[in-house]
Order: sequence, then structure tokens, then C-alpha cells
Amino acid sequence: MSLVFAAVLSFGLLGLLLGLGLALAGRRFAVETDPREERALAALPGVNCGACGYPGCGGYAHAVACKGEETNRCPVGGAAVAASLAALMGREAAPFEKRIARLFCAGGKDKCPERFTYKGIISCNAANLVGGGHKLCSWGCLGMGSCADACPFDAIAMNEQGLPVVDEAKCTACGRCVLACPRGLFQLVPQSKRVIVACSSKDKGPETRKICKVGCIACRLCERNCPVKAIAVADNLARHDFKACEQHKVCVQKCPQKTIVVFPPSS
Amino acid sequence: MRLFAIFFGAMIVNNILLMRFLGLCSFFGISNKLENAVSMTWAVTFVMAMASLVTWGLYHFLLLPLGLVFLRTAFFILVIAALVQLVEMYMKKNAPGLYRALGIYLPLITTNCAILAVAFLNIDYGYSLLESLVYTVGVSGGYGVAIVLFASLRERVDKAPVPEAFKGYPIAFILAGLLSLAFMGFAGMFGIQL
Amino acid sequence: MKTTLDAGLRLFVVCAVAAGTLALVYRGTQARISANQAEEKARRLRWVLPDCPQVEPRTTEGREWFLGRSEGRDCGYAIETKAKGYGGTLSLLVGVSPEGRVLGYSILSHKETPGLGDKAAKPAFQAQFKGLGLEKLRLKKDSPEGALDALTAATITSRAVTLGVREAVESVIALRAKDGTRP
Amino acid sequence: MKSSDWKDFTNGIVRENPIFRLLIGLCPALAVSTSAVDALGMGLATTFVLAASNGVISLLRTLIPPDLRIPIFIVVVSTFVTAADYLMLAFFPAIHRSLGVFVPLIVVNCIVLGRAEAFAYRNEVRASLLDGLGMGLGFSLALGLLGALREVFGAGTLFGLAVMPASYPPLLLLVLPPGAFLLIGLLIAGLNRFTRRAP
Repeated sequence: MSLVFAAVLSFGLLGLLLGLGLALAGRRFAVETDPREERALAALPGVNCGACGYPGCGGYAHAVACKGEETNRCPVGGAAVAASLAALMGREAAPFEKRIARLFCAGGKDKCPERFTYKGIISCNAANLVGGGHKLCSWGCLGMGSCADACPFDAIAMNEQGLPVVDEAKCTACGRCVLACPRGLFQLVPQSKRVIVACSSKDKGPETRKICKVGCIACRLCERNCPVKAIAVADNLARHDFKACEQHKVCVQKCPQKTIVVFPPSS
Repeated sequence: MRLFAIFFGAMIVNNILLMRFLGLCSFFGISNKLENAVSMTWAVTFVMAMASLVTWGLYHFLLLPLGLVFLRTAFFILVIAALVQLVEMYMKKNAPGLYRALGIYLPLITTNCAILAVAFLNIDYGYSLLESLVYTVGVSGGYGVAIVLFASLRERVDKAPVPEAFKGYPIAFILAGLLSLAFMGFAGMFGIQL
Repeated sequence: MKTTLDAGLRLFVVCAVAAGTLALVYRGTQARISANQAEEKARRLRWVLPDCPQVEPRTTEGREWFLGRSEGRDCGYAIETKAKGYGGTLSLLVGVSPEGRVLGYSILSHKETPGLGDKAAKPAFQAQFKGLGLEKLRLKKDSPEGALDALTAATITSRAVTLGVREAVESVIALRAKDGTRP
Repeated sequence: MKSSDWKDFTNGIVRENPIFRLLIGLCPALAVSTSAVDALGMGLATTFVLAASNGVISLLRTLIPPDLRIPIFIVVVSTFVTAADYLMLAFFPAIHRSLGVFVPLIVVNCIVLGRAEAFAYRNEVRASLLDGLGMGLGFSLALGLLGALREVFGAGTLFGLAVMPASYPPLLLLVLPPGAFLLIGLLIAGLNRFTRRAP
């Protein structure tokens, strides 16, 4: 009988000891999380993409709940999350403008030839390292799809010209593609601004003309003809001021190279 | 010299992951990102060292004298589980970033076969306290070496043109197979056999 | 404070019940297990000392060994030895002839990897040991006059068995010499 | 057999097969599957422990406070494992001799604890028992398949009986640790190929 007794006693005591220890530790190490933070975290999409500038949703939830951070910083969640966070925190939500990732290059295989065929790792970063990229234009899109891989929402697909096409419905402007592109060709542009200069080449005009059929040759026609002066050429490259631009599309007709394009009206 | 042989044998020749197949559950799960692998190694090393110390003491000073050797599995695993839960609470309080990165994997460390196996091997091999500590550090070192190597390889393989069916875990397994083959090459170094 | 105590007590109850059941299972099966083991040992002794009808256990200098007798003459000795195998300790029962030759061995318990190390218990590997004296009891890969082929991919196990058998041969002869009870 | 029961039971065998789909419980799977007999023995022992502990845990689930659940699960599982170990020693000494080191390791087999936490703690006894059996069977089938493949190609025998022609040089790699990794990799790839769904 003593064996059973010894077993029961020793193991039971160990259990008691550990049970008390765990419960006490539970209290001593209790992390007083603000209940609002947990509810805020629940309202967030939980993709931890960091587009709000915080280390993941946990960080943003903490900032909103405890540091009075604006409730519309989560681009992925968009207006819905902004509204629910505001309701949670008892503040009215600030107006929220949906943004879309736009590619500032149109140099597909048909428009900008390749200097050599690249047979290495399928990633733009890798292709970019090999002799400055296999495309004739050292500024343009390499077409290896790193942006598509990086997109957590599958909003980017590569077309047969090797250019990424952004699906406006799926795009949540989380900014992953902006980081993924080694040549920084992606920018987050408000959805209502549909006129984009589809080029990022800072080469001189005659140089660009030889390299790419749709490159910006810095002829400044757009700059002179824009009724509201919303476009200017700097470093041989035209760029819109999206706040001033009122979508007259004059620059689109004037551009001899057809570099300035209008993204199709959002379906 | 004997301590070195135990250490090196545990770390490289009989690597706990690649040769003894212990601790695999977290090995495949967490090795997709390098920094996860590194922080996991620290957590495993810490828990394994503590567990070995406690279980060695428990065995020699409690179980053996009382003749309760048949309870050793229950005793060991309960102590390890409590230990991991304590580490989890401590991390939640003092290192929230690390906790968020490793959240799901902490309970899995409890079920990490390697830790219990090390506790058992320390007893079966009849190691003294010092020897079992050296063995444990060797094993956790081996775990670290294997998982960090594997994580960096896997990050590289994710970019390679892998056929559709092999993407994800299948290619990871084949990678592990090759790594294990490489580790077999260490057999016999310093006279430590496979 | 109450919830802490409550948690402690709950774990106490669960552990106590668990330990209780295990102790009962252990005591319940203990008798049967030792019966199994005793019967198993007798079977192994007969296997290791083939032509010795009576086998008497002996203890000299604290070590237990077995003396095999047939028609009033020694026909062999047997002893248990331990060796450090791949998966853990490996215990052997080794039969030795009066002239110090191996009559046979049997593995009592092992934790070798199934399919690899456990081949050491298979007749093929054991047959090599029959009739070998101390000088030949080595793995071929360990020394030139060794006569034993190691098991593929289980060198540690092969070497452990060899060392176990060697220790048996060396110690049982010495024990027999010191054993004063019978001529 | 209500339809939901059937779903619980088959869930573990195909859709959420522990080894090929959830990739848990790999430790014994790779180590013991060098021969079909050992693999199946291990699988059945695990099934017994899994079903029993699932049942008991879901029986007590109302009494188990959330932050104490892991230690209590562990105690329950280790009790069953040690009991299984001793019962096997008493009644099936032959199988026990080959599975020796792996029976205690069932307690840390991620499936047992995984199912306890994911399923048994949240569902009533009947479903948990079925889930435990299903999972255990899925584990045993996958383990058996692995064991058979490795034994046939690695040692030329199946259940110990010579299957391949004598001239067949056994592919020793399969019996060794690296072979197990490669084999599982290929099997999962094959599975993906047919079911057109990445795990």
C-alpha cells in the first residue's frame, strides 16, 4: 500500500506546488491590457502588414486605445475599420480616401527590349543585381513579379508583357508592393486621380526615345498645356501634383510618346 | 576530453533534429523566417537547460529513493509544461514583441519531443549533473544549428522556381533530407560514432 | 487568493488521481511482468548455455552470474553485462565456455532504433560471435585481428554488443576462479 | 452513425491527416517507420492513447480552468501513455521490445496534445472520441504506408517476409534518417499533385 501512497502523495504535492506557482505567476506577471485595446485589435484585419506604420495590428491597436492615435490609419481596413475604431473610442471618424497602388512604368516586353535573357532566381531584386537588370531601360520594370509575390491580397497579377496589373477591387494600399519593388516604381495614389505618368526614367529625352517606345522624353508639352499647372518636369521626368490635378486629361492628348495614361475607370 | 566528445556528439554527430528526429513539429513550422528560428532556438535552449537540471534532480533525489521510477514520464513532462508556461508568462510581460512572434510556438515547445527525450537520455546514459548539462547544451546547440541553417536555406528556396506541387512543405522536407545527409558526413569525427 | 488555492487544489486532485491509477497499474502488472521476465530469463539462459541442463545462479563479490553444470562438470558460465548503445543502455546475457570461448549471447533490453540497431538481436549478427575467444572479439573496422562485421548503419550498436560480450568473457572467468563454493 | 459523427471520424483520416496534411506528430513517424510492423504497432498504441485521452479530457472539460489546461492535459496523457507502456510490457512483451523508446515519447507527440486542445477541450465526449479514433487511424495509416514503403525498398522485405527478388540491392538510404525526409517530401508532393490543393 505504501507504494501507491508514496506515488499519490509525491505527485499530488508536485501538482499542488506547480498549480499554486502557476496561479501566482499568472497574477504577478499579469499584463494589464486595456480592454479597449483588445477590442480594437479584434476590429483590425490582423494582417500585420505594417502599412499604418506600427509593428503589426497589435502595435496599432495599442496606439489607438492608449495613445489616442487617429482611427483611420489602417489602409487595409479602410473606411469600415476606421468607423468601427472611432465608434469604439467614442470619436467621429476622419474622412477616408481610398488609395490604390499604381505602377509608374509601361515598358513591357513589347515596348522596351531586353539587353540579355535573364535565367536566374525569379525575383526583381536578384534580376536587378545582374548587370543592372536585363531590360534596356535601367529605370523600368523588370517583370519578375516580386510585387505580385509580396502582395498579401493577391491584387497584383503579371500580364504577358511582364508588367504587373493591379486589381483595384482587391488592392488595400497596404504598401507591400512599394517596398518589394527594387526600383520603387509603385506609389499609392488616391483612387480618384486616374491620370498617371507611366514612366520613371530620368535619362535625357533623346536617350529615352532610343530605349523605350513609351518613355517620357521631358518635352514639357504637358507642363505648358495643363490648365491648372498640375504637372511639372523635373530630372527629365514629368510628375503630377495629385492634389492640384482635376483630371482634365489635356496632358494625355498632348503627350507625343503616350507616356501619360488614364487608368480605366474603376469597375 | 570526454565532455567535449559528449558536447560535439550531441551537437553535430547525433544532431537531435536531423539524425534523431526529435523536435520536428516546431522545426518545420517555424523555420520559414530566420529571425523566428533564432528566437525559437533561444527559447528551446533555455527551457531545455532548465528542464534537464530539474528533471535530473527530480530523478535522483525523489524518484529513485522512493522507487517511483514508473512515474518518471508523468513527473518530467508536468515539470516541463509548467516551466514553459512560466516562460510564456514571463515573456508576455517583459518581452511582448518576442512573445507576439513566438506566441503559438510556446505551447508547442512543451510538446517538443526533444526536451523530454533529452531528459530521458540524461538518465539512461547515467550522466552526472555536469555531463547532462553539457549534453543538453550540446543538443540545444545542435537544434539551433539545424534550424538556423534550415531557415536560411528555406528562405532562399522560396525564391527558386519550384514545381507547383512541391511548393511549401514538400520542398522543405527534401531540403531537410539533404541537410540530414550532410550531417551524416560528420559521423566518426573525433571517434564519435553515428 | 481563493482562485490561486483553487488552481493548486485542482492540479493536486488531477495529479493524485493520475499517480494513484498509475501506481495501481504498476502494482497490478508488476507480478505479471516479473513472471514474464523470469520465464524469459530462463529461456535465454537455456539459449545461451545450450548444453548445460542445470544452471545455478551464483553471486561472487556482489556480481550475480550463472554456473552451468552437466554430469558433474562445468559446461559454461553466463553473466549479464551492460553497454552504452545508440538509444540508451543495452543489457546482454552472455554465455562463455570454460575455455573462455563465446557460446552465445542474448539481448535482454535495448533502446536501439527499430529496424537498424535492433538487428543486433537477429541470428545473423549473433552467429559471428560463436566460438570466438577474447583475441578475436573485435570489430574488423576496429582492429586487424578482429573477426566481427559491424551492422550497416548501426556501428555504435555493434561496438556496444562487442564490448558487452568482451566484458562478460573477462569477468566471468575471473568470478569462477574466485568462487570457492564448488570445485 | 449520424452524419456529423462520420465527418468527425473521417476528418482525421483524409482531410486533416496528421502527417500529410497537418504535419504534426512527425517525430515518431520518421523514426519508427523503418518497418511496417513497428510503424503499425506505434500507430495503434498512439490511437489508443489519443482516443482515451480525448475522451477523458472532453469529459472533464468543464472542470478544467483555461490557464491550467495544458498541465492537466499533459498529466492525463502521460497517465495513459505510462499505463499503455506497462500493459504492453505485461501482455505484449514482443512488441514492447521493439517499440521500447518510442512509447514514452507518445506523450509529447504533437497530435495527442494538439487534438486535446483543438478538439477535445471544445466538444462533447462522443465527438472527441470519434475524432481521436479518426486521427489515430489516419496517423497509423500514414505511418503504416511510410513503414511499408521504407521496408520494401529499404530492406527488400514486408512484415519481415522477403518481397523483392534476391538480386534487388536494398536502397539503404530509405532506412536511414535522410531517406525518411525525402520520402515524406515526395509523398506530400504526390498528394498535392492529385488533390490540386497545397497543404
